[in-house]
Amino acid sequence: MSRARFLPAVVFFGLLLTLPWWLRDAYLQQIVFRVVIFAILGIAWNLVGGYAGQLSLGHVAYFGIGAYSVALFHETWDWNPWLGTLAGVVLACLAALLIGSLTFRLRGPYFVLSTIAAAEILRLLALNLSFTHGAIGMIAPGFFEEPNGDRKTYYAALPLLFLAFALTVWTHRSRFGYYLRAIRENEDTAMAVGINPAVEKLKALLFSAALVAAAGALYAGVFQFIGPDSVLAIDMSVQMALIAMLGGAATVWGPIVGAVVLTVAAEALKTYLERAHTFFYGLLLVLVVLFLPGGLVSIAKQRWFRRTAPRAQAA
Amino acid sequence: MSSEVLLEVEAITAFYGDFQALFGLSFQVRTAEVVALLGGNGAGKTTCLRVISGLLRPKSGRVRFLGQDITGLSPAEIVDLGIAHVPEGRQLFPEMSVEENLWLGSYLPRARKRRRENVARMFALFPRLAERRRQVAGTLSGGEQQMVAIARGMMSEPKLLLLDEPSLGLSPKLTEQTLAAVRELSKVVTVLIVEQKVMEGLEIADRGYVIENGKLVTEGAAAVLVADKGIREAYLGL
Amino acid sequence: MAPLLQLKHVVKRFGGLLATNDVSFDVEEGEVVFIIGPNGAGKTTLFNLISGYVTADSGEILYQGQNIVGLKPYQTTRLGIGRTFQIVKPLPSLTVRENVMLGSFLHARSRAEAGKKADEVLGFLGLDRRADQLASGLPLAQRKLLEVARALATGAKLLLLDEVMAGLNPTESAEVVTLLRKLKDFGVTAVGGVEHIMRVVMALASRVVVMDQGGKLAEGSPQAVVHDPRVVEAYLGSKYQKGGAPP
Amino acid sequence: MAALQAILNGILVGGIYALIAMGMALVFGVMRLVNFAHGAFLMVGMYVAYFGYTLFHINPYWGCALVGAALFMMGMAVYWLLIRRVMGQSDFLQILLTEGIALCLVGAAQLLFTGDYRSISLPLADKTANLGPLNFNVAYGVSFVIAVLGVTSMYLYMKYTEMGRAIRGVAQNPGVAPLMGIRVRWISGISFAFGVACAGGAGALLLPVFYVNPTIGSPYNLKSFVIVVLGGMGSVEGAALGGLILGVTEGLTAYYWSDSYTQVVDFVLFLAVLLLRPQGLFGKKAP
Repeated sequence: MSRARFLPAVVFFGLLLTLPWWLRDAYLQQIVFRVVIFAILGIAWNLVGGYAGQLSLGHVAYFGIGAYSVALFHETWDWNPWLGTLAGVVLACLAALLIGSLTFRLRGPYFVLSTIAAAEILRLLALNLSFTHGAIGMIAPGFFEEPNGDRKTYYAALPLLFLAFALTVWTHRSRFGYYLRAIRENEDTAMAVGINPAVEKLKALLFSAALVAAAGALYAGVFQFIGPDSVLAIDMSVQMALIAMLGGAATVWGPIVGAVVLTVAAEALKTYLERAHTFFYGLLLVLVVLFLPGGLVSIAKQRWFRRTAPRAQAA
Repeated sequence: MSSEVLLEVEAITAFYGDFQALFGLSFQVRTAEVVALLGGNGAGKTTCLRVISGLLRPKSGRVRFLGQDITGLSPAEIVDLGIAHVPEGRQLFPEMSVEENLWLGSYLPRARKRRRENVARMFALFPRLAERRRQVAGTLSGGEQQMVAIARGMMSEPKLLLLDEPSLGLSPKLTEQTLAAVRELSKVVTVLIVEQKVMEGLEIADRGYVIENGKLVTEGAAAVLVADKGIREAYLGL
Repeated sequence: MAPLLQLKHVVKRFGGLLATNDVSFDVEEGEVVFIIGPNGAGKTTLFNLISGYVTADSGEILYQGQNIVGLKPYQTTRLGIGRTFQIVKPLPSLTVRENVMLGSFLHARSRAEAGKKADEVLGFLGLDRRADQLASGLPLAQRKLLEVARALATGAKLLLLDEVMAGLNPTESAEVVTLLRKLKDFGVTAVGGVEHIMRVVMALASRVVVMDQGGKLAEGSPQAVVHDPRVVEAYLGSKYQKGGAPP
Repeated sequence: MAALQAILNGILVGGIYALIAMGMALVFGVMRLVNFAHGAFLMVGMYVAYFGYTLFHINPYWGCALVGAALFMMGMAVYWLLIRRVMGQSDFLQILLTEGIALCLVGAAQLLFTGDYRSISLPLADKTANLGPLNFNVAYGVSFVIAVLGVTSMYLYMKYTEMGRAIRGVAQNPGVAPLMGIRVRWISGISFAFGVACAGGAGALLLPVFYVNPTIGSPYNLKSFVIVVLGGMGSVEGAALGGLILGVTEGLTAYYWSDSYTQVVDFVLFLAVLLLRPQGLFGKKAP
């Protein structure tokens, strides 16, 4: 039984690992790469937005910090992108400490608005400061030289996805995860069992910010060109939330399912409607909220329960 | 005394979530009566008033008013038919003046017509409110707030007034004054009153019903209930 | 030996309202004390003060001799003060055992140890048959017990039970009382709060503290308290004595 | 003197901000709903005014009333179709729903009108008038006056009409309002529609002085949050005052520092108020 639980994960990561051998189309490979990045983002958001129930719509801040670190440290001190990534993760954690300790004191819409404000401050600074080159953006170094730079970057991204996934599995089953869920349901009850909500939320945000920053650094390394409107746009924060919600918030597989569905659907639509991206995301968000607040995973779960429920009763 | 049945509550059961608050409760109120609903806290008195005024939909059972089935009607429709509910804890519009609170009491087109006369009538009944007509309701004392709440209820020109714990948190003297005002009002309107202070409540009532755990325990004329030991039991659990 | 819990002249204001007005009383280890009082008497505020959800304006609250005024709720929990809430809120997506484990994690080194402690508490409260059921499926009475179980699992020495009987029918309250009576064997001192004076509570409590409008009205044995004229007045109104039935 | 000029510029913009934020405050006050689509409705208002002008030669100054009416209807429709379904649900879902609506509106505008910047050129827009030693753009001046008229009439409507009283009643005590015969859902719908109309009308007033494109709304969305928080969430009068304060702050920031940092200052101010004085600058303590 317990071994069977890991089967989907083994299959999933097996497929991803062997992908370059059975999926040779460069365009499709690129889509898979995007799925991987989005899945990391969704998983990271899910820790804070799903498990801890803190609807952050400012997560793009950490993405931007990761991306800009790679570019900035390369430009100023000629650091290689790996070092830049490390610096980005550290900086994002520091930013998370600051932003988190301020914003987690607020609840409900006040919290959401404050996360947006924090991310917007960063975007506006990147847009207006001289050393970030404003709206023009920056050139970021690639992680690998050609040939096969893309494939190598893909293999660099996979461990990160695996790390994020493992972190979620651990969270789902560990004391930490139970604590986060308790905080999500009711902070007063959480405190009554000895949980310090501020500390646990901050922990979740630190994990989350580190992952998002690493993903941002990867993004910079792959696209090699970043600007305030690509790596600090509020739309991306919404997208992270959408990925997790679409798949199923506070579930292990939700963000991955969400990333696959969203990316594939967006690509499929792209062929027909060049400019319909925003509309499509909006519509999806509305539909998920109204008809599927538990996400796609909840459908599968319901089915499974319906099938197994009578048996469980008989036993 | 008129024998026309004004309100008829028939075997209502009501739930909050999966918690059952009322278990098939039935009683009647006749025109021009003052009827008291008695019972300890959590007995289901407030729930019963909420069902009558349409704030809570009963799971089963019927509420009839003037012979018409009003179960499941919206609160707005029920006020329009002539039932005013003065909820527990006053529940004023805290940032509006006393006068504005009364105006909102006559929000229904039917009641708007005689708004000025009715405000004047209420100010005559509660002279203290006339002095404070422009004062913001949230800054009034507890007793004054209770007066506003009752007056606001009367502004819709009801045939039946539901009063929930008008003496809650009031000193004995203020309780007496408030209930004296209710007695005055009972000359023009039928009253169903929930009152924790049993003797005070029964003093102004014609009849009473004692509820415990959402069920009817005893009923009878107020004078009889006053001497009933069952009441003490229902409240003190002895 | 010093009492487990001591309140000394505790005062709490909300705006102009004196929610707690100079309240003092002691709770000895192993006692079952009930705080009773009508709606709005200040019982929940008292529990919030002891468990740290609100901070007293003045006065002292001593737990095992230590002044705990100003501690946060999670800190009082860690000291051994457990509490339940008037409105029960288990985590619906977790099983009963997992809900209790939320409490037992506090002093457990591992998940397995937390599970063991949870099972022990569930067994004690007779909820073990429900352990693997989702908490959302429990009926109200058992959700209340689950709330007690979670508090017990934190290793509480002092248990504050806010309106633990509210919404239960007489049979269910009797069952809860039977369990509360066993708490002493579990090494737990209980302070319960109820609005309504109930036969079951009277039978259970070693001592009763009566609150009215924020202040302590009376304190003593259950029998003495319900015959106290001030208590009768608080519950039934001032006229009950004069015109009223003989006790 | 230049600082005074900056303040005057700020006040002129602030009048329009006040109108925008008032709509958001109304919706929050009555429904406890933070409308993340507020800025998107402003954008829609700008487009309606734009096409009203280019196709039917409707001057946006008097056309803003028409735009407001059109957006009122739109707000009603959105309320009954979508918003109503999440009332009473978690903040989380409400916020995501309104954000989704915002994206739909922005996306629809992109599809229909492309991302191009469009503007109209009223003859007024080039004129400058003097106020003592200070001067101001006439188009801004006219927009300011109309916005102030809008704010004032809204205020008077809330204060003195039957419907306005009912709206305030629901905002102050939604639990007891039904017992007065007030249909709370209907009032919520009206309030939402009024809020949307404020945003749309303000959009029409911005058109003579600004470009319109599909994403123009999002900074206003955030600005109105800032203002509503400044004024105390849900306080309509507070929002009006907050609008002026934000306008002046921006004017002064632009003068003493740089135009590009106005929004940074907005958000810093916003965070500071949220953390230090969550009831707003003028609000009483939250109950």
